[in-house]
Amino acid sequence: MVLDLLLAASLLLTAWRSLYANDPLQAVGLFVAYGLLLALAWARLDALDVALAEAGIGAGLTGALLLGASRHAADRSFSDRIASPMMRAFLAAGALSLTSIVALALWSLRKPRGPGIAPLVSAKLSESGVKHPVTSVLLNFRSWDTLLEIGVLVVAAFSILALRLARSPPRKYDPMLAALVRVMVPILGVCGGYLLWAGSHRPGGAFQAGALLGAAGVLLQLAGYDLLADSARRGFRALLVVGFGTFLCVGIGVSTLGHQILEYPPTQAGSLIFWIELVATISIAVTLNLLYAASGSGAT
Amino acid sequence: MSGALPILIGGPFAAAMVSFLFTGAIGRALSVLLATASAVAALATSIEVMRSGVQIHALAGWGAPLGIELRIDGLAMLMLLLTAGISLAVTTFAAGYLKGDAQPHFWPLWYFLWGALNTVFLVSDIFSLYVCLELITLAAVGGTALSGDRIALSASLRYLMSAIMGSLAYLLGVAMIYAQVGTLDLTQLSGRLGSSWSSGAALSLVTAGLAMKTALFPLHFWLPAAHSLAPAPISAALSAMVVKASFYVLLRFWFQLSEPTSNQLAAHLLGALGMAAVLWGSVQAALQERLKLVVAYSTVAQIGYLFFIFPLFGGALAAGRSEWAQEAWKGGIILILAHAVAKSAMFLVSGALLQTFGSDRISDLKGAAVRAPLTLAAWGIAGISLIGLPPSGGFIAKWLLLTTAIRQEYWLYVAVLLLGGLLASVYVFRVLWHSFLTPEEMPSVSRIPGSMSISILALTVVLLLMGLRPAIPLEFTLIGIPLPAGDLR
Amino acid sequence: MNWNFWLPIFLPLSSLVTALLILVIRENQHRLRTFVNLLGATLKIVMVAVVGYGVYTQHAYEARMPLSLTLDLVLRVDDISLLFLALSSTLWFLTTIFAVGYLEGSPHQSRFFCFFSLCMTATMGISLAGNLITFLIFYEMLTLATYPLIVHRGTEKALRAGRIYLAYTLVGGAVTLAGTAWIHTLVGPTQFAHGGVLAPLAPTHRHQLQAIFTLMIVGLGVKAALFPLHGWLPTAMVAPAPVSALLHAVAVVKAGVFGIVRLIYDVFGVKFAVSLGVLAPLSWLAGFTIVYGSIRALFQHDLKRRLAYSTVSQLSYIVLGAAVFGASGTIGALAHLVHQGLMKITLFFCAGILGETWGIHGVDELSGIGRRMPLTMGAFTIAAFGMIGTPPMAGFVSKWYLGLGGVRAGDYWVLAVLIASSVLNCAYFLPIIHDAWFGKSRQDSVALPQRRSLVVPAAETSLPLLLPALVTAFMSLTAGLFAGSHFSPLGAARLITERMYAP
Amino acid sequence: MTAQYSVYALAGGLLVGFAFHALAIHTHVLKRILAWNTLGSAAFLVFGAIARRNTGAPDPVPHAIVITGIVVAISSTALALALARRIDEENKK
Repeated sequence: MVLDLLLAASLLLTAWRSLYANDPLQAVGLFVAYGLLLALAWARLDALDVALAEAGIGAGLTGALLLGASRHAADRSFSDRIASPMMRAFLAAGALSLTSIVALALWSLRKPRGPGIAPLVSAKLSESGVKHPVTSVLLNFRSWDTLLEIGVLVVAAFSILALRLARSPPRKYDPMLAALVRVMVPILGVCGGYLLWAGSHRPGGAFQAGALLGAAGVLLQLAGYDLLADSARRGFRALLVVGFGTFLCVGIGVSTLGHQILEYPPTQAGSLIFWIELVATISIAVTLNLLYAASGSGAT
Repeated sequence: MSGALPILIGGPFAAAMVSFLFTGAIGRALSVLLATASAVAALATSIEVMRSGVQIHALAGWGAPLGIELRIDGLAMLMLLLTAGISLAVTTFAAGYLKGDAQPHFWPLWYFLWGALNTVFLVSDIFSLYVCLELITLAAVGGTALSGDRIALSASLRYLMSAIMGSLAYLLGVAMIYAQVGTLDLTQLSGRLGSSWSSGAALSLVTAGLAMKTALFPLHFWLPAAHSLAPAPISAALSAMVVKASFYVLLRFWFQLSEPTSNQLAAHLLGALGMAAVLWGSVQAALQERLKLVVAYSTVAQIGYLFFIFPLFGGALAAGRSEWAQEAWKGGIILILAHAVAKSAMFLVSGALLQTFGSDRISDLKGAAVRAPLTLAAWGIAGISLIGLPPSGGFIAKWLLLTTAIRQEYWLYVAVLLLGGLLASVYVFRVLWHSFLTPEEMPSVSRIPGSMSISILALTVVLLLMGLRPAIPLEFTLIGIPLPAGDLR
Repeated sequence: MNWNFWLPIFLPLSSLVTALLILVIRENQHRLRTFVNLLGATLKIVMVAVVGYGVYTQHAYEARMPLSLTLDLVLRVDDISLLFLALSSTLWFLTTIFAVGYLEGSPHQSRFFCFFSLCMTATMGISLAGNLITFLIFYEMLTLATYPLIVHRGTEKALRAGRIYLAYTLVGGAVTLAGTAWIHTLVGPTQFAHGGVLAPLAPTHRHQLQAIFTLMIVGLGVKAALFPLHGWLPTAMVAPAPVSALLHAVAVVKAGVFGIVRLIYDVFGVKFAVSLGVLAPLSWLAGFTIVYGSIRALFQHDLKRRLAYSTVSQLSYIVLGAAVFGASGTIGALAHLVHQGLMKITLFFCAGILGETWGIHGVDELSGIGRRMPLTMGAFTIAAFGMIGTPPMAGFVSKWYLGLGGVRAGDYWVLAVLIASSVLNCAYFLPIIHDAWFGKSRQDSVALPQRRSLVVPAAETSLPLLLPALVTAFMSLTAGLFAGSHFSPLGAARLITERMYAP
Repeated sequence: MTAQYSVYALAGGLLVGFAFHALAIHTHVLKRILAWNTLGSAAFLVFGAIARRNTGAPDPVPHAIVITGIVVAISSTALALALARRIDEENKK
């Protein structure tokens, strides 16, 4: 309990400092710290999957994206605020009332109101083809959301490619970095593979694994590999959409076999989920890399 | 359940993949084929709804609340049909309109947008709706930025920021609703939210977020720039469908989740903002110099009318007159349909004029009545619907809203309904005035491809048909709508 | 095929089809376009004749199509609509001929005739409308279809006129819409019926009904050019002459007047309207407009503007007759609906001929023109004397009944208004006529004839221009001479009025 | 479990306020992106708290929702940053 209170207090503090920092680098740094604290909070809340996703994607990759952007943002306008005192007072009042409404509403909801969907999940877990509840929700019970979520990544990639960004100048060769990459990329690869495999019965899964592989890609980019240069190649494009495409094909395909959309045949559910996760991981990793490259972080 | 549904859902997404991977002629043809299949499937699904009522499809075979359900009632069916129709028109138009290096990027984004729109109208799960709306947002922002000039890019960034802020407010509301009821399924939620402090807060957050995405005055600030600077086919989709998607979700929340009678004050607040939107948007539209900005501000105004449905509906129920509520409901739905068709036609017309005359300044349109008579006739017909003159879908919508407002003696709404129509006629006819002017020398024009004319023509024909036989969509607006009034079937 | 159902649909539809056909005809295919135009107009007259005979033999023509659950689009032939149908289809035919001659060689004819036919569609719809919503739909359609005709010339002046026209008529349309919707909320779907449909509401809704009547009169009064809503009409003079003829005699202004007649007799019911106390103010307004229009006409130097103010004044005769309770007033109103159309269209044809042939626009340029163009000025003179109301012209007949109506209703001021207006009519028409016949020719100042390709070399202008004017002049003469006949406009008006006042 | 719910839910509520204020008052793109990410994470935290409200194992549905949300958040963040970068490019031209 004390730990929770401390954690909550430090979350608020880092968020505050990050949001009102005057220096972009400091702001992003604090934001990453906030993300890591948040991952801790998730762990405290018994949500290891989320903790991993938050650490990897929320704090890690987002942090990397923002860090790159922060280097271009080091101008005076960074701490510019709305000048009108009227407006500022209005916004402050708005934020205050928003907070109180949300907080009060949440406070009034503190008593449990029935079990929710959780018992249903545990009851049907054995039929889902996986043993880990969160994975069963993501890849089976609410697989539709996950399909669309991968779609969101794909659309983000499409939109970014449509921007036709100028290519970043190549990085200089850095022997230290190259050495680090040589060590880290295989390790990240192995860890990602493990997470993907673990997802079926314990915390882990496609997104976390994809994040790790994405991190490996980011390291490669840091070492001078230009991903955007390949964006026109069909192979690269295929990797980008293969996750969504496969998922969609399976989801629609099963419906031609007399099932509902996305309804896996019970006997094949486990293996179908595994293969979907595998290709999804590849696509997620490639997409995350593209996102990173496009945010301008790759540029020196 | 219909075998058409998988095609309806999968078609546009598959088309997006294909057009992304294969940019050649074969890829183009294949993707058009896939997307058209989806439109046909939408028709097939609709026929099924007409024949046998609400269609429910349990995704992954689980059913609510464990899984996610697709639920197609009358409203969803009309929206799906609308999406299919307008998307076909936009696709046809875009084939002739787009040129240059933006073109290969357009198609994947566009098909994705189409597919995402379908999902919003199908899904009956409040979190899934969040993902669908985000999918729409990202595709729409990417499409808006396509033209690549600086102002368009800034507009898309602002659009993205506003949309995400709206989504997050929505998400927070969803969290509270889940905390309170323990399910995410819209049908199961209906009637179970009660009127507690927390449900009020949740609904307010959801409403505020969706109002932001729908660009209700004064949260419309992002819309005119984004809608006017996007390439014409995207503009058409944005104004016709994308803002309607979030409004559709808002309708679901207000009429399916909460008791419309219990929050009449909030409904009047929305109505008041709607009135402000009508007046502000129309006046602004009348003042603009660029054709597409006129159309974009007109969207701000027309969205205002949509929000009249909340006070008119709730007031009717509070008065115990569910037949009035039905009329308000129908009026709102027809307005969505009519505005979507009219507005997409208008944006496509703007695009066609831009290409014909090389400018979308209204003052450069002199002689257009002679040089591009059919395009301008389409503008006129779409304008007639926006003004609310017969024979058009807009007239029927306005009539239904007007009579409901008079019945409840909401004179302010009556006044704004009438005044808004007059203001609309100013901006509609201002364009025609300029085009009828005979310039000293006729402007040089470039011919537009036939596909562009065909799509514009098709939309105007639909618009007129809606005015002549509005009974057809009206019949379907009530199928399976679980409105709180018991006697609404 | 059920002709009783389809004929009321074919009547407006035939014009619509004509409009669409013209749209696909190329600009330079003049003969084909003229053929289609005249074919459509002829067909229409034939259909109206058939329908007229049918009504005479007790056929009921009605077409009903649902718009929504409680809303029907109703096209129906009753006695008043038949009167209006006969007037508009006949004059349309003539105006079409006139327009063909008038526009010969000018650009954008396809556009012109397309909207011309659309106007006809709307007018047909207005006359056939069986309920208020149908009336409103075609009423608004008429507004829209007329606009391109007014701005046809594409000059700044024409566009300004168009703008003013739209501003007036669209506001009027919105107000009419409000009134119509309000009536709908009170009594639900209704039909026009002699005797009205609103009377049962009287005890509880008196003030609401008064408000509705006011709204509707304001809305319809715009097109009927009631003071102070008449401002658009004189400005709209910049339109080509056939359009002016159409505006003033058949289509737009008549739609407004026709709507007022429908409102008083078939929605409120004249007895009920009297009991509401709404008719007296309307008659005062009409009386004022009559005098006001005549005075304003006196001071116009442009011939067409003078005629326009004359229209403002003459239209209110009809409104006055409708608003004064009693059969005589009603007969006068209905008869004048036709008479005014015949006379005014003649005057505008003549004004158009003068403008086109000799470039004459001002009233002071007419000196001696009668000797050069005896036929045109003959027609003009007949119509002008009709307007003044000299017996045995058509105008005299309607004024007689109007005055009689005023006396019978005890409103003696009506007589005063009629006399004042007649005197003023003399004052603004007689000098023109005198000048034209007896004035000195001003050869030096008059431009050379603009029409060189005269069909008949001896004729004073091309035949398509001259013939319609002569025919309408002849018709307005006979309408007065044979007023006692059963088939004269007056005869028809008496028949209709009998049925209106039938208990 | 209620205590833990309250702590994190209230923290979420406060974070919503901070983030909203920061989002509304600042004009710089990066600032606003940071703020919306914080706003998003606050909403996620609320979900997390809700999942933990009952005794026993946490509800997996909110967890799945949050993972989805995190992915959506990074997608939009990346798009916003790319847009900002592209605008920079245009400005430099």
